[in-house]
Amino acid sequence: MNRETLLDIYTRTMRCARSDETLRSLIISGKLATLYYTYRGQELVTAAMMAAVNTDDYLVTTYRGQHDQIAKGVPFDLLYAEIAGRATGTCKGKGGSMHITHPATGVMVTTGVVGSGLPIANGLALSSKNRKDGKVTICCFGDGATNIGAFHEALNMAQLYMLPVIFFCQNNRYGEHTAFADHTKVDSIVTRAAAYGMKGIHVDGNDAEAMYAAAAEAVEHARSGKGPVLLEAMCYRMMGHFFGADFSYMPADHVAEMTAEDPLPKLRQLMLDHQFTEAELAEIVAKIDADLEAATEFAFNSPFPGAEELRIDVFEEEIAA
Amino acid sequence: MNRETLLDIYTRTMRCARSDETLRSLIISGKLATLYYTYRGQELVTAAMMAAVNTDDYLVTTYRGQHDQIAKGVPFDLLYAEIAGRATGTCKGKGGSMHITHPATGVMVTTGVVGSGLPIANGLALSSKNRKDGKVTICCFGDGATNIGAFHEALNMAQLYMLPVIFFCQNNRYGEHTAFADHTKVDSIVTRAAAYGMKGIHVDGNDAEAMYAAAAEAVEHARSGKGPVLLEAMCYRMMGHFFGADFSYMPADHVAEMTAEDPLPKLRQLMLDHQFTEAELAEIVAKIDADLEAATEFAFNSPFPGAEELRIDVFEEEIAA
Amino acid sequence: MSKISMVQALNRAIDEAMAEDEGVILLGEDVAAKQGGGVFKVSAGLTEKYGEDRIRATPISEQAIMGACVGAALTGFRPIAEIMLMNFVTVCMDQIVNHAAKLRFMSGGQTNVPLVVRTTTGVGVGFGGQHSDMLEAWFAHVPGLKIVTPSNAADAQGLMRAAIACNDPVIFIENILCYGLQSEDPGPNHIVPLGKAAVAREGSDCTIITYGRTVLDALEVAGQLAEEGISVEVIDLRTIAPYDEATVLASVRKTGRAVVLHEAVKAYGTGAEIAARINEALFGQLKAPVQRLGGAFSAVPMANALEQAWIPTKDGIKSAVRSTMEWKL
Amino acid sequence: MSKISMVQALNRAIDEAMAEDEGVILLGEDVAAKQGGGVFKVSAGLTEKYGEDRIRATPISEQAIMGACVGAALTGFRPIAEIMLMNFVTVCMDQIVNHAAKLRFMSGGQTNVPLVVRTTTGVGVGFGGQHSDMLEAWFAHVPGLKIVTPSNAADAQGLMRAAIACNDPVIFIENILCYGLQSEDPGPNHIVPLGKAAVAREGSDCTIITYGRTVLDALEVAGQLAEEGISVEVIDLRTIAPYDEATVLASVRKTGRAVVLHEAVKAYGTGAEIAARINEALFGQLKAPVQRLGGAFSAVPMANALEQAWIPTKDGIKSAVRSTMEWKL
Ligand SMILES: Cc1ncc(C[n+]2csc(CCOP(=O)(O)OP(=O)(O)O)c2C)c(N)n1
Ligand SMILES: Cc1ncc(C[n+]2csc(CCOP(=O)(O)OP(=O)(O)O)c2C)c(N)n1
Ligand SMILES: [Mg+2]
Ligand SMILES: [Mg+2]
Repeated sequence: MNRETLLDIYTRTMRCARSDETLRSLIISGKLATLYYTYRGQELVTAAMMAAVNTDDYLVTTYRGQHDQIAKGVPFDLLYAEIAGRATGTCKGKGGSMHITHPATGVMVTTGVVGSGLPIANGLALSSKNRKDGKVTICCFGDGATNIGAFHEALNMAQLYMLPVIFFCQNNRYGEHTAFADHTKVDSIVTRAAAYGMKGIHVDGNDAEAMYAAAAEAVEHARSGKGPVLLEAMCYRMMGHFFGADFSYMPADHVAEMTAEDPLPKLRQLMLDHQFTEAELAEIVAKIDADLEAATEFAFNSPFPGAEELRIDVFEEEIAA
Repeated sequence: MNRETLLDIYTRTMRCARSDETLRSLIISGKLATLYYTYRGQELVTAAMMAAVNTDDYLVTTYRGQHDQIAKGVPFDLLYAEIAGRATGTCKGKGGSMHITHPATGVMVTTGVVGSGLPIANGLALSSKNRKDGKVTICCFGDGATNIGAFHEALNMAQLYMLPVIFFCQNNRYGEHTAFADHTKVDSIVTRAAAYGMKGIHVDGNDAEAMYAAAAEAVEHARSGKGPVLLEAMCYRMMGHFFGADFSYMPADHVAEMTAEDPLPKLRQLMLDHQFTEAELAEIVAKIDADLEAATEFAFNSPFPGAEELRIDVFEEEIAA
Repeated sequence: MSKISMVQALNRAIDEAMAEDEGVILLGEDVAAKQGGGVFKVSAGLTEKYGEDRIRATPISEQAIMGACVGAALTGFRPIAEIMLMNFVTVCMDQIVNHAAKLRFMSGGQTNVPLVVRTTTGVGVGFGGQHSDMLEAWFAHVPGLKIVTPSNAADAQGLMRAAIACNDPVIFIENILCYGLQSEDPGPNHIVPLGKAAVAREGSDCTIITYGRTVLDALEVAGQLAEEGISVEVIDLRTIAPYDEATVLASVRKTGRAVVLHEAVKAYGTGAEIAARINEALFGQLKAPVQRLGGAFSAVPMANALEQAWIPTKDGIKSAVRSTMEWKL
Repeated sequence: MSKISMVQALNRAIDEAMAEDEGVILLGEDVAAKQGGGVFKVSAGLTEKYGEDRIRATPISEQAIMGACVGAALTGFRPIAEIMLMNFVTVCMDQIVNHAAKLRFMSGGQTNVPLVVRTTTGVGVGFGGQHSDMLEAWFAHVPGLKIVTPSNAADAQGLMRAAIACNDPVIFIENILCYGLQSEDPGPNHIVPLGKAAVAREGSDCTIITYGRTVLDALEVAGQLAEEGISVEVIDLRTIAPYDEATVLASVRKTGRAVVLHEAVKAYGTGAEIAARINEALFGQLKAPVQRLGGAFSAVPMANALEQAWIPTKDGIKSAVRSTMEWKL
């Protein structure tokens, strides 16, 4: 991997990581009251993926997809205002963190219903195929989502139509309180690609180089018209299902084992190995932190949406009062 | 295969075949007005399967499952009365041919919604597993049904819980007007078993011996606690989606090719090879025809259900008039 | 004047829209030429004209159909999703209700879903409990959806054009029994705006408010009652949502009496909302209580004898109007 | 007297039923001990007592959950299916509506489905558009289903016992905001029959008909209005289906005024049916039009400022009662 790409991945990763810390501390301090699905442990997989696509490629993600949105490029200020329920947010505060949309960076849908993003991703990809606009669609979801019907229907249709879509399973080994081995009998999700005649790629998502190579391979495949890809990146949800939730059901020894695989220190080491200096890395983080501080300020200084917004955006026409 | 089993399969097959002819001629002659999904070409697969199970094993089937019901043992008279919308039918005329239920022969659900039988079959099998009653559940469905979400959810759950259920895909190579190759990119449905870590069996459903062996193997597996099985029997829907429907979309040469595989003449030859005489076979058919005639008479001489039936069986308590 | 059937009318409307806008695409089971142009032939001939990229036969995967249409719509396509029979919306309600209906609102207006969900249903053809339901009341309860129910071929054509042109999701409900119905041919490029009810017959004594196939029953009953000296006005809503309250209230204000009629189960059906609104608006001005007629409170039975008893009959409609006329406190 | 929370009350009812009948089983995401006994802890402690064969944590597969429960119910089990949040019924409506609700009827009474579908929802916790919907009106429109909506812990316990004992499918709707609510402990083996509304507060001027969480709002408003000299009777339906029309009509006959209140979207909500029925039964006897209060006509917004404006407020309820009192033709 060249230094430029590595730097790109590092920057995206740290934008995710620093934002996660910021939001968690805003919640802990009581400044922000919201349901927040931390992606601690999954920063790298999405940073590497988004480094492999273009800003105008489409993205569909989930309630846990704040890292996907950040890595794709959604500006912190609009994101934070949305999470804080302000009129200046991406969605005027109507959607909230579970429903971020930001077409300018390709973020078309963020869904709170498990598995529902996959069929929609097909539609975005079908649009690209019919228009021949060369875009690929990235659809993020978790391991738990692979047991729901929509997953199956979407993968079969995508392969049948040879759609330029990447089904990007971030296998963090838990679906809410249920461990991977307790929700299916297959050892890896990628096994299921064969059930559709689809290309499958399995990768250690904590290994930046492998992860980027896998992402690039998937993107090349989809973009060049060879059809969809099921890409499974192994990672770990290092905290509970949402921030603040109990996770005592996660065996302590397994948590410890997986913590040793934490992608952040590993990536940091990789940067140093590639002759980035401590000072360079600190500067990147400082810049991100400044952005986050500005975004926080922007959000909290923004107005709340007014009640008339309940009559707007239901239909194209405003509903009469 | 021993002669006794062969005779059993032949009898079940001919009960299906003769009933199909009877119903088709009743419809042609205008005596019966109903939507009828002929299973012409699929008689043998189900006869062999039902010969491998017990009367009290559970069955879940579809709108096209009249052969499954007959092979399982539903009496012609109750079946015909139901199809004719009479109060004496299995379901008092309320269900009709798409919704035959007959618990005495294990026929628990007949559904008109593609794929919906599979999750329900799991429930029957779960009941058997918890009760340790030793029953297996046979769930019949078509090739087209394997692309719907319920299929996926059901197979994953069945394997996870190690349920005694056989997912019996009668692959007749069409889902309504859509050919097998046009609804999925996999060459065989049984490929999908691996996506759940499930045992899969693929068989030529027009070969009585192979079909019976496959059925017996599946039943042994499920009944002995080794978990569910996905059994795919290749066959052919020799007519349109429902009787009377246009099927000009089915390429004539393919129809001809598949007609050469018609299980009925092949089974007849097998019987003769096993030293059954023409006279013996004729006698079996004559007996079936007599039963069918009696059933037809019973049905047409039965009363229609009265309007008060709309208030009965909605809930346990009758609804007040 | 020449005639056109509802199937032809729908086909023409889709054809016109596809010719006009490359973004109009159609997805559904068996809809392409290879499959004979749809089980009810509504899309016959379109693949030949517009190709398989725009007319896509799908696997039996209603969630995938609906999701693909939602996704394509988000990028500016105007997809038409065909759900073969209305009962099958039960396997894809999530895509319709949680996504198609809400994405404009949840995105703060950044995206929208110009999607038409075509589906058909109807009681009276012996399709039984899982193939006959009328579920429009569910959709009417969901903010963000529009609902169309044509009663005749000309309206079907005009409403379909309006539905495809609409920038929000539309549930377009056809009735199997009406496919063969002939109307006077409205000619090409006929458009009937959403949200405008039709006064299908004028009258002065009692208003029947209905939509879809039962408009025909209402008109027939109105004709018969005229002979008894009862003058019935028949309102064909054409779209359930938006609901044309102005037309309904103007009529009921005039007649002072209302009967709301639909094929769907009466309890908690759209008739409840319509009756409640009439009562709210015209409290103290009605000559009789608003009556509601709808399907019986059971699954739709298969046996013809029962099915006919399930559905509101013309005799039932007649006696509802008569008892409304004769009503005394 | 000691107190019990709604979560404890539900847990106790299920515990009692499981102890009594081996056929009572529970399926749902995260419900077993290994997962901490459910996301809301309603099934805490049950796996330890009854084992993993009877408390089954499931994959995220609502169709499979519901289907497994339907199938087991057909053989005499009394399954409880937990659907984590009500919006997720949209992925398994087919199993509930086409199967659970209809199998008794379609089989001519040969089989039945003694199933309880537990689910929860509620507006006011910032869960946004896809996690807050109240969809009881959909189910009320489906013949064959019963619908329970407890407003307090004691009722939750008693209604859950009745629901599990019922030989037909029951949709049991909990409200997230009520889980912590404390009631006086009704003690063990408390049963509240389905189909019986409670007069939660007696009054003589105006009846508020409601169910679930909004019963609390209605009671609070009734207390405040009493100080203004307005005597409000509050009916807690407890079960939406069967609907206890006798209790409602007796009250409205007495007060002559009615306000129907629910958290669900007002348009085409259950309030429409209730209002329509009151109008049908008491036409000419009401002192004012029946008023309806419900959620706004939009998806539930996430921003707290908007969410609070979406839901019927206590002030809104108060002014509805007042305007009903002051109503003049
Ligand atoms: C259809 C549906 N069922 C249940 C839920 C509740 N739920 C929210 S997240 C979640 C776990 C999802 O696990 P996974 O797909 O692995 O994603 P992760 O949360 O690990 O990112 C569940 C069960 C839901 N949102 N949608
Ligand atoms: C959910 C759903 N979608 C669509 C239909 C309409 N439909 C009825 S049968 C059928 C084809 C089913 O094909 P297959 O599963 O191969 O069974 P076969 O008819 O060949 O026995 C379709 C699409 C349905 N009944 N249910
Ligand atoms: Mg996960
Ligand atoms: Mg088939």
